[in-house]
Amino acid sequence: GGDDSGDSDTDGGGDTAAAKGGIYRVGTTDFGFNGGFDPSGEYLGWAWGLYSNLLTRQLTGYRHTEGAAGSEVLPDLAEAIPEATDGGTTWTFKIKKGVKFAPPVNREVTSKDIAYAFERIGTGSVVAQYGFYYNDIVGMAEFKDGKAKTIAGITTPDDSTIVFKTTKPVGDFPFRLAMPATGPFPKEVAGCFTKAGEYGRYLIASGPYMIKGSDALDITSCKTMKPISGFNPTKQLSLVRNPNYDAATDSTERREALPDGFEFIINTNDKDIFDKIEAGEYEDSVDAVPPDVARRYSGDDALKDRLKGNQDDRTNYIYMNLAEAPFDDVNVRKAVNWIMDKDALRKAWGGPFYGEIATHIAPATLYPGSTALDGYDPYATENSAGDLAKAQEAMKASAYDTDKDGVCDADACKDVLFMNRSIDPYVKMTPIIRDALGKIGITVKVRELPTGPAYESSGVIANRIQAGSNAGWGKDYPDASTFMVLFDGRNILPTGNSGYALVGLTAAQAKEFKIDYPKGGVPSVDADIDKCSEEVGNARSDCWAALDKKLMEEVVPWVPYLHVNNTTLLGPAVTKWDYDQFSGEAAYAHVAVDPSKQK
Amino acid sequence: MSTESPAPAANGVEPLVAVRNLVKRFPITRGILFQRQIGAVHAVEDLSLSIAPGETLGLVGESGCGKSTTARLMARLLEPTSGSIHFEGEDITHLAGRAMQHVRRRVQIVFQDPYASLNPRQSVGQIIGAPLRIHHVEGDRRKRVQELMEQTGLNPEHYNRYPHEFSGGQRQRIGIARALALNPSLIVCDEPVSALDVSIQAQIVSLLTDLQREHSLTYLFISHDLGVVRHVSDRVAVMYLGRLVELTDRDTLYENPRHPYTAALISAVPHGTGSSGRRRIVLQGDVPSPANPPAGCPFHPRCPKARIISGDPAVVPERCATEVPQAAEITPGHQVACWYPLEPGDDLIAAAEAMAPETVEQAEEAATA
Amino acid sequence: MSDVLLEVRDLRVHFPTADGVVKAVDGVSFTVERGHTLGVVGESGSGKSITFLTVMGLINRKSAIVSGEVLFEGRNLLEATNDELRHIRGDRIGMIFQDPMTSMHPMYRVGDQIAEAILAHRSVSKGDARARAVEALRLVGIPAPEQRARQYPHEFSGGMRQRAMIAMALVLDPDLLIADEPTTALDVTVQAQILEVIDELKQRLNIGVALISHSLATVADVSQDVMVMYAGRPIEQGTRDQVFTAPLHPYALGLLSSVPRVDRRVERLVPIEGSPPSLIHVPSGCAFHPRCPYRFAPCDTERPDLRDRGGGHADACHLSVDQKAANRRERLDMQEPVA
Amino acid sequence: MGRYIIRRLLWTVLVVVLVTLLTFVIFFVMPKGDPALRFAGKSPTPELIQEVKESLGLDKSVPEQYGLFLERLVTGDEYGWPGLGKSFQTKQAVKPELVQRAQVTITLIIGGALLWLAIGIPVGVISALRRGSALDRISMGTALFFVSAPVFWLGLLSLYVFWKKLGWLPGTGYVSFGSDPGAWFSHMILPWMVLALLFAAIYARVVRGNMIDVMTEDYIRTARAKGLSERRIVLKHELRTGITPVITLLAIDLGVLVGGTIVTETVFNLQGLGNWLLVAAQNNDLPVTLAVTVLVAIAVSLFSLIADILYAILDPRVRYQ
Amino acid sequence: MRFRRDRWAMASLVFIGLLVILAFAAPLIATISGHGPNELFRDMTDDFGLPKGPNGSFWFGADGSGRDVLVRIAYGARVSLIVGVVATGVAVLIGVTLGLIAGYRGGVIDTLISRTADIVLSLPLLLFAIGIVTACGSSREGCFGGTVQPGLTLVIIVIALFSWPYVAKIVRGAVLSLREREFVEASRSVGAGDLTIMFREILPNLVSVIIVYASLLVPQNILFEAYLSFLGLGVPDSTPSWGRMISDASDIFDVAWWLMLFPGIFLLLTVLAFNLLGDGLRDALDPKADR
Ligand SMILES: Nc1ncnc2c1ncn2[C@@H]1O[C@H](COP(=O)(O)OP(=O)(O)OP(=O)(O)O)[C@@H](O)[C@H]1O
Ligand SMILES: Nc1ncnc2c1ncn2[C@@H]1O[C@H](COP(=O)(O)OP(=O)(O)OP(=O)(O)O)[C@@H](O)[C@H]1O
Ligand SMILES: [Mg+2]
Ligand SMILES: [Mg+2]
Repeated sequence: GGDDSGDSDTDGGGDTAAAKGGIYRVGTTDFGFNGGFDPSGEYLGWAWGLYSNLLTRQLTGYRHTEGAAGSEVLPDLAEAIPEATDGGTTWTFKIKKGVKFAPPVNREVTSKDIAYAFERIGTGSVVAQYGFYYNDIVGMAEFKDGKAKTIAGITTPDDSTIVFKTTKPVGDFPFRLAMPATGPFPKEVAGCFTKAGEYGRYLIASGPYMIKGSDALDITSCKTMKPISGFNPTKQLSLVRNPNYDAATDSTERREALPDGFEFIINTNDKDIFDKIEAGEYEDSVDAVPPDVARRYSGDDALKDRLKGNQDDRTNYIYMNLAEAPFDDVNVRKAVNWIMDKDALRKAWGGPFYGEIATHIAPATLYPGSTALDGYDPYATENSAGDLAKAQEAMKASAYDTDKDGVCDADACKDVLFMNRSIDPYVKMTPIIRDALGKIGITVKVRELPTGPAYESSGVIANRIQAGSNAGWGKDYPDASTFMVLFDGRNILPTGNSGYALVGLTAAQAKEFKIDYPKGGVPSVDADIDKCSEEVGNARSDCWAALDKKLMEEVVPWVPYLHVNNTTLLGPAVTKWDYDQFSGEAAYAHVAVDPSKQK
Repeated sequence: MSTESPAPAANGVEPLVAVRNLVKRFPITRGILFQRQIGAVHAVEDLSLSIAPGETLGLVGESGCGKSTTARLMARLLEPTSGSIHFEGEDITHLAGRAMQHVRRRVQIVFQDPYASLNPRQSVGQIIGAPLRIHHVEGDRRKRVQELMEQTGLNPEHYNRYPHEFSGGQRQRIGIARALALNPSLIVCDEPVSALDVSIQAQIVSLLTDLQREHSLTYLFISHDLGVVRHVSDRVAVMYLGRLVELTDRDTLYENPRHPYTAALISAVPHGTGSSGRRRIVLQGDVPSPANPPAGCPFHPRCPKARIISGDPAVVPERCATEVPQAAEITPGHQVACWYPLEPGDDLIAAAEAMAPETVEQAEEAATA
Repeated sequence: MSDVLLEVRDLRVHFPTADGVVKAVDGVSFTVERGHTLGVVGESGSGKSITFLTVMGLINRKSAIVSGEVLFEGRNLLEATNDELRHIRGDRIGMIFQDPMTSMHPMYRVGDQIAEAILAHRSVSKGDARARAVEALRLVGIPAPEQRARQYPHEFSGGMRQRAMIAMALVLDPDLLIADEPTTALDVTVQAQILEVIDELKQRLNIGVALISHSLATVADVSQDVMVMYAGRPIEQGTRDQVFTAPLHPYALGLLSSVPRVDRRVERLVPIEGSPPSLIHVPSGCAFHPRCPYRFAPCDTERPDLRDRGGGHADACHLSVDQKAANRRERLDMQEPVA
Repeated sequence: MGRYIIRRLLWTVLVVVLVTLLTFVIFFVMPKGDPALRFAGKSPTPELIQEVKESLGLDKSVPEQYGLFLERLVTGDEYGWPGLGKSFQTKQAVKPELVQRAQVTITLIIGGALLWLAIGIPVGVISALRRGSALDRISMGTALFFVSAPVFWLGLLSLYVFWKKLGWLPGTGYVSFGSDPGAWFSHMILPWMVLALLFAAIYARVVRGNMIDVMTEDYIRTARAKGLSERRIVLKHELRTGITPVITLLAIDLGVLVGGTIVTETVFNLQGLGNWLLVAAQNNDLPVTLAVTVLVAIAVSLFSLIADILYAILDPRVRYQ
Repeated sequence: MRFRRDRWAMASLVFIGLLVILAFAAPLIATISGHGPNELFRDMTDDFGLPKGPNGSFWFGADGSGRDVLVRIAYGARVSLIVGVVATGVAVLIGVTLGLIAGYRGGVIDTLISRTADIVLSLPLLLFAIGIVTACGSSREGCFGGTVQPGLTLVIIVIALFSWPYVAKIVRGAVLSLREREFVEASRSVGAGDLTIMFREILPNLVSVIIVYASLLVPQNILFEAYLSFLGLGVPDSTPSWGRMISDASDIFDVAWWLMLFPGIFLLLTVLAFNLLGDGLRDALDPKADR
């Protein structure tokens, strides 16, 4: 990915060698935590990066680097990633010795602390937002329902051993164990906080850094604990070195831990953040680089190197509701794919620096070892600007074009309810989409809502949103399955639905949700998903890639238009920087600053 | 006290209109969401009087004594708190609907302020024609209006003009024309000349008296100008703080008032004789607030006669301070509401001079405490 | 012996407006003597207030054209500087106005408002000024003046407020008091009180008073000299007895015969016909001629001058004195009491 | 007076109840989406949604939720009194944040108010005194200009000029006074100015109108007749009545502005109540929305009460009624 | 007539006239320039999607989607005028009716109406605007039982909903004093009913008050629409609105000044013109309030 970007793992533009020390400061307009920074529930990619790079260690982990190397799962807390036994259903992990929790807990991490993480996942009040990844563990359901006091499928024969049993083979289980919810939680602290998000302000580190002031936490009882001072959710998150971190239990391949500390500062003024980075007052930002800044830097050879754009394993797409006319006709959906000016849409985002034009569902990085999608573009048009002739050809095949002139003339194409967000850059796409669809006779009635309400509204089936461009999807871990869940008909929910295209909707479901079921039915790929889920290795990638193609050519639920880049501007004091493919943000484990250049 | 049938008017014929024990209190309210009553303005208290057909009853009194309220009650523009109003022998106190519409045709009112009583957005024709329209009077409305304009001394060609194009006196003529439109029998004139220039007043007064003669109208004529009242009225009623204090034929009232207040009022009016050295009864203090009237006789805190009776400028007789005197006939046709009506030889001037403002204030405080 | 305090000579006050020049005062001359009350009568808009506001220097000289002479103890106030005028106002000439409700500042205590007048002219302490204010209130017959001084105007009744105004005007012992319709807004019985107070103070302090009113009767009762104004000009001047018993001008006669009387009943009122003139388009000749029942040839062209008809009794009318006497007899006869 | 104040406070309570009820209806009953979804991850299961709902208290019926909200407001919750709960979004207690945000907004309002009073009143007074003069016409023209200029546009324009082009001022955002008084001041100047110009314009017009009315009052003529100096007449007599309504106007404006600086805060990136409300409302963060609404409703009612009390204190006519 | 002599008011009237012409002639401007209001010109944005400034055929430059700012400003005049006038009209209609009833009937009805107005005035309006716009935009059928769809109508409704109390309060106050005027009593004394009095006697006397306040409300409501659009809550994107244009500029005003400047100037001048007109009308119709 990211070939428009500078090469990522080079030095950040300075010629000083990377050295320890200094404080790495990052500006952000808003932390945006959706789970209160409690790893059990927090589902924000950037937060995952913080845990995995700096704060907590899971059984497995990543190199925290760019590209394919960064997508490979490695042991972290575990001594090694074991082979699954019992036909792929039993996983026995050995935990490294000498990994200690940060002060004030100060004790060694044991298998019980991992087991406790799963108990938290199974505790409803904690609201583990991605807990469904662990539903295949034996006894999880019983534990959740309160029918069992422990999770039968997780056992800890001794302090350094933990055994997982799953109900069926789960090929990507090691990936799932790299997610922060599975990290060690010291029950003496975390046990006090079992409501959603509460633990975030008492997070006890097991990685190289800890929240500043966590050593002052009084853990004698639940009552005496006051939020750790280094974390103010509306102002700042400060990290300092964890004195109990022993680099010997880790490797510099995973974590170099060069700066003496990190400061993540909320500065609501986007322009000010980038002014500060330019001036050397910040090193980095969480927010995307505004196009005007990118334009200025990329046009200046001296500054070019400080501008980074990296593939974020995200796809932004326009979805079409397969249960609603006119999108119940695959030819209409194909015509939309043909007509859409993807280049213009990308321009709305800021142009090539902001990502690669998407030609299929999941980004290529999620198909490691597969070449099936190399150069794949079933709706290739010149400059990706759309092709009226091809679109009209497709439209002619549709029942909604009665006079077969390539322009939809049915009522169904009038006033199509189209959802979008009310913020930049989404609002800038609206006129482009309107313009493109207009050419094939589809007129849209666009609803622009704030991000949250837009999602919520699209997720309510009864709202019968016909299409929308308010959507984007990112991986949870480097496996295409994390995209394909969107097309699993069994996941469709009356509210809170995330597969807006309703692929796999059955007549029974339609009745239950009180919507009309289209005469031609709705295609399903459930069987394909089940098949691929069980595969491992390259075969797994090939299987998913085939499904991706099938979706693009036969089902056509989306117009994928952009694999969005993570864009970064580095301050003059950054001496080393890398991109973390796992979290889609800076690889904080590998950055370094030169304090003498800081302001 | 009989309340069954209206009392006959002074000359013994059946009165055109009679009010009995009329009371009107305006609530004083306070509140944000819901209004609570925290007191009442005693605008009219226990008022009884009647007017014979063709008669003019003058009503005088100081500002705020309830004259206009009485007028509005008689014209049924206000609902009385209690008491009754009989008109042409019929009890109209609580009439409504069609029956009331009929009464409306017979009773009309002329207002004090010729500027406020005409709608500035309507032409003269609309204003005078409104009663005809509302009561669906048949016939050529325009012609009738112009007739009325001529009768009241207006140029009928000004039919389409608006009130602001007329002078004060002409406006009052418009108001009178409107009142005449439905051929009423009773016209309540609430200070019809007070707002007019001195040189114009006589024009209106003359017009009213001429019209009375032509149309055999009955007037309730309200004014605080005792001269005008004397000029137009057959009988005169004097009010003080919502109550009737004296009622008799005009000459008796002006020449031989029996109520100390009436005497003081008449004496206070500049006579314009040019004879200096005329001594006046100068009452001390102001009319008390009708929201908190004194106990007993409402006039007693300022009353010089009360001091004559008690013999001490600072003391009033017990009875005056505690009991309300009812209007009673002391001679035929002469009603006075006073425990100690004036007798010949009472030197009110001296008594009033002996009273210090302080004593009035003290008496008032004692009476309203 | 006459002791002239104020002499006004040929005063003219014209307001240029968009619709034309308003000749609010157009040639007024009179004198006010110490110990005398000059009554000024005229209908609304006849220029009474403007005349005396000009005397006080309270007319905005930017919006008015003023000419003539206002001699106060021999000094022409029209030529005085603002500062000189300020020292005369309040100190040497006091003025009270028609509406006591609006003539006092609603947000300051009555005593303070009076004291303020003292402090503006005398260098005394605030305490002394307050004490004198209380005395002044006592002088005009306000009960419990110490407490009253600490109250606000709205806590006073109308009559008391007018008394307080008088106290304010007289607290510095001025030589001249101008009272512009001081009783119009008041009740009859209270009017009597106020006139009494003014009259008593005039005698006690031996000051000159100019009393403005539109009621002939009011003026007749308390003044020694009378001036009747019509359309910005005096049309009759004389002593009270001259004007009331033998009015010369048809307008004055009309006023007397059209106002009903309290002391006796007249069979018929003789109204003055028509309505007051506009001050922008003042009728040519005698301004009263369109309403005058006795008008004849020269009335609509020649403006009559104010002429002394003997004994200081002057009027502005073309009619002969005899003619006037005849008219008077005719009119006032009708006013004789009916049997 | 005491009873009056108590009644007004009760009215305030009613307003708070009604306004929050309305908020509930608009944000909860009317939309078809479910705020719980945003915290249930990307691919929620029905159970997870249920859990989120429970954790946010959304599992109960709307009337029940509203009742609970009122109850907590009155009796307090785990974060103390008054119970404002925790934000859906940040999972943090609302109250401390409310206090912080309120400080920003109050800084903005107070600074702005001082500025607009300092500009608006003298301009209004002088315009009235020199009515019709060139000065009057120029200042009233300017006032009308600022009354008509959209705040956000003026804000952006001033940022463009003073921040981007001239570089005199440091741009947007809020710096707390405690951390750097200089930066606090330089960050607030533009917001103060932009807010103040609009109000200064309004106040100048109001003051001028009042003064012109007052100047024709009879009691001013009386003051002249007493022989007072012009200076004293203007300063003591005219100003007193001319400005009294302004003070009550000010109290009302201050109350309304507590929730009414959304646009200014947005343009200048001030993390105040308005900005918070905007973001919370857009994200269906109900506890925050409600907390701010409650505060705003209370502020408006209280300040209008203060306005009335001030009026009574300043105007003796009202005091004794 | 006083109004004619008011030079500024006359100038405003002329400006508003021109604006109306501009609004009507918007398609003409589009035709002449050859740029439709929603037509996208690829070459008017650069590689970073940033708009290009004024040039020979794009006098006011382009916006972030490559649309002609001048043409959009012309179309935007329609929105401002429609919203300003229609929303004010609706607000006046509601306000006059309720104010008339409250003032004339008094008592509980008055209390109810006045308090409702108070509460509406104490609401943080934008909050409710956000809530309503969001709620109405989230599904197919809109809101209030499907009667209201997002867009111009909703914006007008929201604005009217929040601006009627001003009118109602003014009208109520005026009615309260008119009700006490003797001509009302005179009318009642000749037997006129409540409706006659309200509509034939009182309402005509309110006309100038209403005209004056309506003319002062129009600019406020134009601004209100701009505020809503600025916050992303206004009319749909296909309808150009000045507020939304300025909002679009707010992120890039330092590199695309024309996007902020031109719509802003039009907005300012329009509001200014209506304010001047309102002031002029007030001076002309209500000489008492001569200031
Ligand atoms: N609608 C009303 N509500 C409350 N109080 C009223 C109302 N109308 C009159 N009053 C009060 O009732 C009392 C009598 O008023 P009314 O108008 O009858 O007096 P009046 O004798 O006509 O006085 P004036 O000579 O001033 O016209 C006054 O104190 C007045 O304030
Ligand atoms: N500033 C002014 N500009 C134009 N005309 C004025 C001005 N001031 C007063 N006038 C006019 O001058 C005339 C005389 O006014 P003035 O107040 O002296 O009358 P008045 O005799 O005192 O009447 P009233 O009895 O009503 O008090 C009136 O017609 C008035 O309209
Ligand atoms: Mg009356
Ligand atoms: Mg006067």
